[in-house]
Amino acid sequence: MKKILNEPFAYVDEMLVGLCAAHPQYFKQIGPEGRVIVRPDGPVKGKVGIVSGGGSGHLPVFTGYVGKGLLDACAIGEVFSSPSVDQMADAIRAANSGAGVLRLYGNYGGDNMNFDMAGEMVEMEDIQTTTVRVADDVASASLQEQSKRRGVAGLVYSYKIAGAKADSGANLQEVTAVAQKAALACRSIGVALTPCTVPAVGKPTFQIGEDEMEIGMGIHGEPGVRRGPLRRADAVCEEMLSLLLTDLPLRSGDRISVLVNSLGATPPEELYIIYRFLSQRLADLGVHIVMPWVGRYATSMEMAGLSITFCKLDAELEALLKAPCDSPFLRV
Amino acid sequence: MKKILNEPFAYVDEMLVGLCAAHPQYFKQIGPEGRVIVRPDGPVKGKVGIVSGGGSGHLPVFTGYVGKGLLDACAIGEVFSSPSVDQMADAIRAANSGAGVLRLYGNYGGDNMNFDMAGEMVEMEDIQTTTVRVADDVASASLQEQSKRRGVAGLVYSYKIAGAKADSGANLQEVTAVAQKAALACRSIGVALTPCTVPAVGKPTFQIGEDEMEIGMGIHGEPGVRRGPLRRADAVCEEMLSLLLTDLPLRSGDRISVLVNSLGATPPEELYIIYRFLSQRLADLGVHIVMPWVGRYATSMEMAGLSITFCKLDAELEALLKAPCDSPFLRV
Amino acid sequence: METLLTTDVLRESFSRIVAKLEASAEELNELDAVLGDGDLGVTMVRGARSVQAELASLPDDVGLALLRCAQAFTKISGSTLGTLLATGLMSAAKATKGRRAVPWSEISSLLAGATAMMSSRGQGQLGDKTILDSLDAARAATEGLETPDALIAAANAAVASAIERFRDQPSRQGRARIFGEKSVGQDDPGMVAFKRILEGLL
Amino acid sequence: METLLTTDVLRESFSRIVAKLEASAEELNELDAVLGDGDLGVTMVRGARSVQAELASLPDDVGLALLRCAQAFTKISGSTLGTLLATGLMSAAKATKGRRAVPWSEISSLLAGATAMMSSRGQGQLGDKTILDSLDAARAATEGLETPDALIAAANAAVASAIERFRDQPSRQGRARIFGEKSVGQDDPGMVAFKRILEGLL
Ligand SMILES: Nc1ncnc2c1ncn2[C@@H]1O[C@H](COP(=O)(O)OP(=O)(O)O)[C@@H](O)[C@H]1O
Ligand SMILES: Nc1ncnc2c1ncn2[C@@H]1O[C@H](COP(=O)(O)OP(=O)(O)O)[C@@H](O)[C@H]1O
Ligand SMILES: [Mg+2]
Ligand SMILES: [Mg+2]
Ligand SMILES: [Mg+2]
Ligand SMILES: [Mg+2]
Repeated sequence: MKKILNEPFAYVDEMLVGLCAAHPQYFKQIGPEGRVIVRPDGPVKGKVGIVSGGGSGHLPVFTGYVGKGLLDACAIGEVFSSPSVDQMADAIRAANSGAGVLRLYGNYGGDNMNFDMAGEMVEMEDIQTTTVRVADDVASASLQEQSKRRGVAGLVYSYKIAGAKADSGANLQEVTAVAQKAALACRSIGVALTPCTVPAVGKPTFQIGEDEMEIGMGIHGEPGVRRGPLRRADAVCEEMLSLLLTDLPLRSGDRISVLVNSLGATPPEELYIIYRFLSQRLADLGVHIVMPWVGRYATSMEMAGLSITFCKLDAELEALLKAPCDSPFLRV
Repeated sequence: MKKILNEPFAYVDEMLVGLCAAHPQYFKQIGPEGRVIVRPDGPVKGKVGIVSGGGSGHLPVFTGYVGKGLLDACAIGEVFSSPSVDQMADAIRAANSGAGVLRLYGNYGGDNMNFDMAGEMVEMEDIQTTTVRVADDVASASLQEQSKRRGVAGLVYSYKIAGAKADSGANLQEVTAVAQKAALACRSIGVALTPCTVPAVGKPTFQIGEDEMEIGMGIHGEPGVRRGPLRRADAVCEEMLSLLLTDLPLRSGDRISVLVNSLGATPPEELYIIYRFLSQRLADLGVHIVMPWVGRYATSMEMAGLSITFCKLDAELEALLKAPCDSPFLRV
Repeated sequence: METLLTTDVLRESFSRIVAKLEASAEELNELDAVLGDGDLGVTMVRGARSVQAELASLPDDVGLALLRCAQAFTKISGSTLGTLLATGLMSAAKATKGRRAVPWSEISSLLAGATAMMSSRGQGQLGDKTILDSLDAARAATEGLETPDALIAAANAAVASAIERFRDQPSRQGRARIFGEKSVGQDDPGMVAFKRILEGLL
Repeated sequence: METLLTTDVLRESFSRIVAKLEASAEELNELDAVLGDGDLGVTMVRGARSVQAELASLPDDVGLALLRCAQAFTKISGSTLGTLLATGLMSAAKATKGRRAVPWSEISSLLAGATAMMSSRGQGQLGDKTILDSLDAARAATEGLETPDALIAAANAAVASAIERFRDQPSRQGRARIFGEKSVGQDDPGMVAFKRILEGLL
């Protein structure tokens, strides 16, 4: 895959400079390496802070979701690598206005360890913190081992819902509880068609045949549940749908939000072809779709493929999902 | 390139069904073939209507820009093919609330002919119409033959500015004049890294070497101005910048908006790397950037590459650019 | 054939043209695949079928009948030649509106009017190696002729030699233009399409 | 070596470790390229240099000195072993805080504490074929020993044989885990990294 870049090792730093230059009213770089992105108007007095973080290469995840009604700060690592403990601690400090900080991020070994450690560091400074790890990828472990699942696009629902709760003036325990509830309400499944290339590595993250797809592959190329010939859109969608429904049975009358997410190169035209089938199937089941999202929400640079996320709603989650938020990548 | 679709010939129809299902509050399909997309709340009483149209495969162009403060209706053809005269005429009729309709579209032979003919058809029904063709691609003809240039991402500025003018209660002549002014204020240049595949054709639109780029290539793969080895981001940007500045000289104190647009597969990370350099260079020239856009605004499905558009502003254009608009793909 | 051009004649002529175009679809697609996007056969067949669906209900006014045929072409989507043919039919419709019979001697001037309007619609010139050059050859050859048989025979021969004459020139219009010198030696698909239409009338 | 573990001893020991890790960077990168993402040498060198920058200004309190070393590791970004080593150092820091001299006989229990905290941090178990298995081998071999020379020699030998013992087992943790049976026959990069650290002290 071809890329437009300068030094591969400057990829993340140059990207962040451009991001903040393009949206100065939304994003500000802080910290010794500029690897912490914060709201320029933060920390918001009296509000519970929400921080996230992880490797680069997934825009809008993670930094793109810093904004009103979403995240307060974000630590961002090299492509597909965890930020450092110090960067995470700086993000927590920047998000703290005294009401405590929720660490809300995807379930990956490196991020878990570093965020835990960052939490221990700031505890010594009397900053109260909590953790919610999003683990929504049904392909990555069984329902019995739900907490071992990878975190993928479901993250966006947790950001949105926890962000709205924090904006409402809720305290740290309340924000944490609803973030956890949102995280547990989400299920995702992906299908990958092509790999992507980490700039500093220079070769594709995996190999796949010209006519093959892999159902359940992770956003860093982690092995999925089935590799086989690329099938018709409706058949691919049906297979993904059945994996989701096995994990999260839906009944007539249920209300869910749906995210049809491109992994990068897959254009919106194809996402809408998938959404057409998906929305018809859910309507047949009597399931009501609330505020669907179709687009690029959690990506792997130029990887082709898509993911589908269900977020099962109750009245509280639905109200928070519909509350206003504002970032260049997500506005409600 | 791999695609997620069912029948290649159903690509556009299925895509439109999905688009309208996902955003029913924004988009409604009308017409015998469902190839006209309108605002569900249109036509807006007393407001000048604005219609556009063209081939599919460029989302958000064209249909994605139907919305408040933007387009009222849009006729949409097969991938990379003009809609029919009748579809365009239906779009004009749907946009007309009695105040007349501006046909605002990109300069391509087929679209020109069909929109002209559609205009003649609706004239017999006493609908007053005008035409503005956006011709912003500096690579496609010399400045002396400006009206022969292809219309590319500059279209988005004309939509935004004309849409705001129409929302302000201006009459057809005023909306047409400002749309024309916006069209002439825009210059674009693209660089393509990979081709895309029209579903019904099934093979790439062109061939290009593994390490090559083509500066100035059109969004349907029309030949550009220079093909050569892929260079560093800053060098690519400098070459594009110099083509733009030759055509549209900028002075210290000038105010412009800038659109750094992915042709599809190129991820936002790379766009921000380009924006970083571009914004620094413009700052060096003393040029002030107003409301930059960085993202996917006018695409060619999964083509890799990007385009840069400058829109030179005066007080009127700047105010209209900043006025509110609302579609799932563009909100101000 | 009748001594005057009436809606009945149009009806019968279009039926034969439709049949001929159906038979030529593959050939026209292939020609267009070399110099364009390979859809010309599809365009012609879809346009012809759209006209055919109107034939039974065509009005007796020749002009209004031609208008309906033009509108049938505007319904099908988007290839250049479909729109140009609709334009040409519209021109003939305007010239014959209000009449139930048109003398054959007017055919040449109807072709001239259609060619002019198509040229203005598509910004194409004579000599660009497009369907316009077929039409103009037919116009020149049919000037002064007064019977349908003579007209068709003359037009056919003239278009055949126009195709030969243009074969070794480059295309200067439409998608074929970007092929530049590579279009030399290739017949223009639009010129050939008009030849097949005439052959349908033979 | 001195008879007690002091900040001066730490300073001198870390300097030698840094030199050894610089020399081993290529080897560790290559080992990690086989079973992971090939950055382990880079991680160790960057971590070591970050510690080195602190050496001159380390406080005399051994615990606080170790804390500063741990913090130096948390500054460098993001590979697993960097964070785990910071965790281990932090554990030792807590156990020695407030003391300017620590008897060598405590080393074994400091290793035990570090291993436990690293295991809880990374959710890794003994037997997973990770650096934890190197640490545990060193802990077992150093129990009851009271001089630095004896400690280092015993640890070195124990870790060497642990590496041999685990070579033919599959990796069960970290990036290497997804290679499953393919990791059999390959030495775990983290286990080897700890061996190089000990060699620096020889
Ligand atoms: N501007 C033009 N003026 C006149 N004829 C044209 C023009 N452009 C194309 N043609 C004719 O149309 C033919 C191609 O028709 P068609 O396949 O419908 O075009 P496309 O698929 O490129 O829209 C050409 O062979 C040529 O004869
Ligand atoms: N969960 C874990 N617990 C203990 N040690 C681990 C764990 N994961 C990895 N390791 C050790 O870390 C080494 C790899 O370190 P490093 O290259 O920094 O990891 P990565 O690049 O995958 O983040 C492995 O060889 C192993 O010894
Ligand atoms: Mg064609
Ligand atoms: Mg065509
Ligand atoms: Mg590694
Ligand atoms: Mg690593």
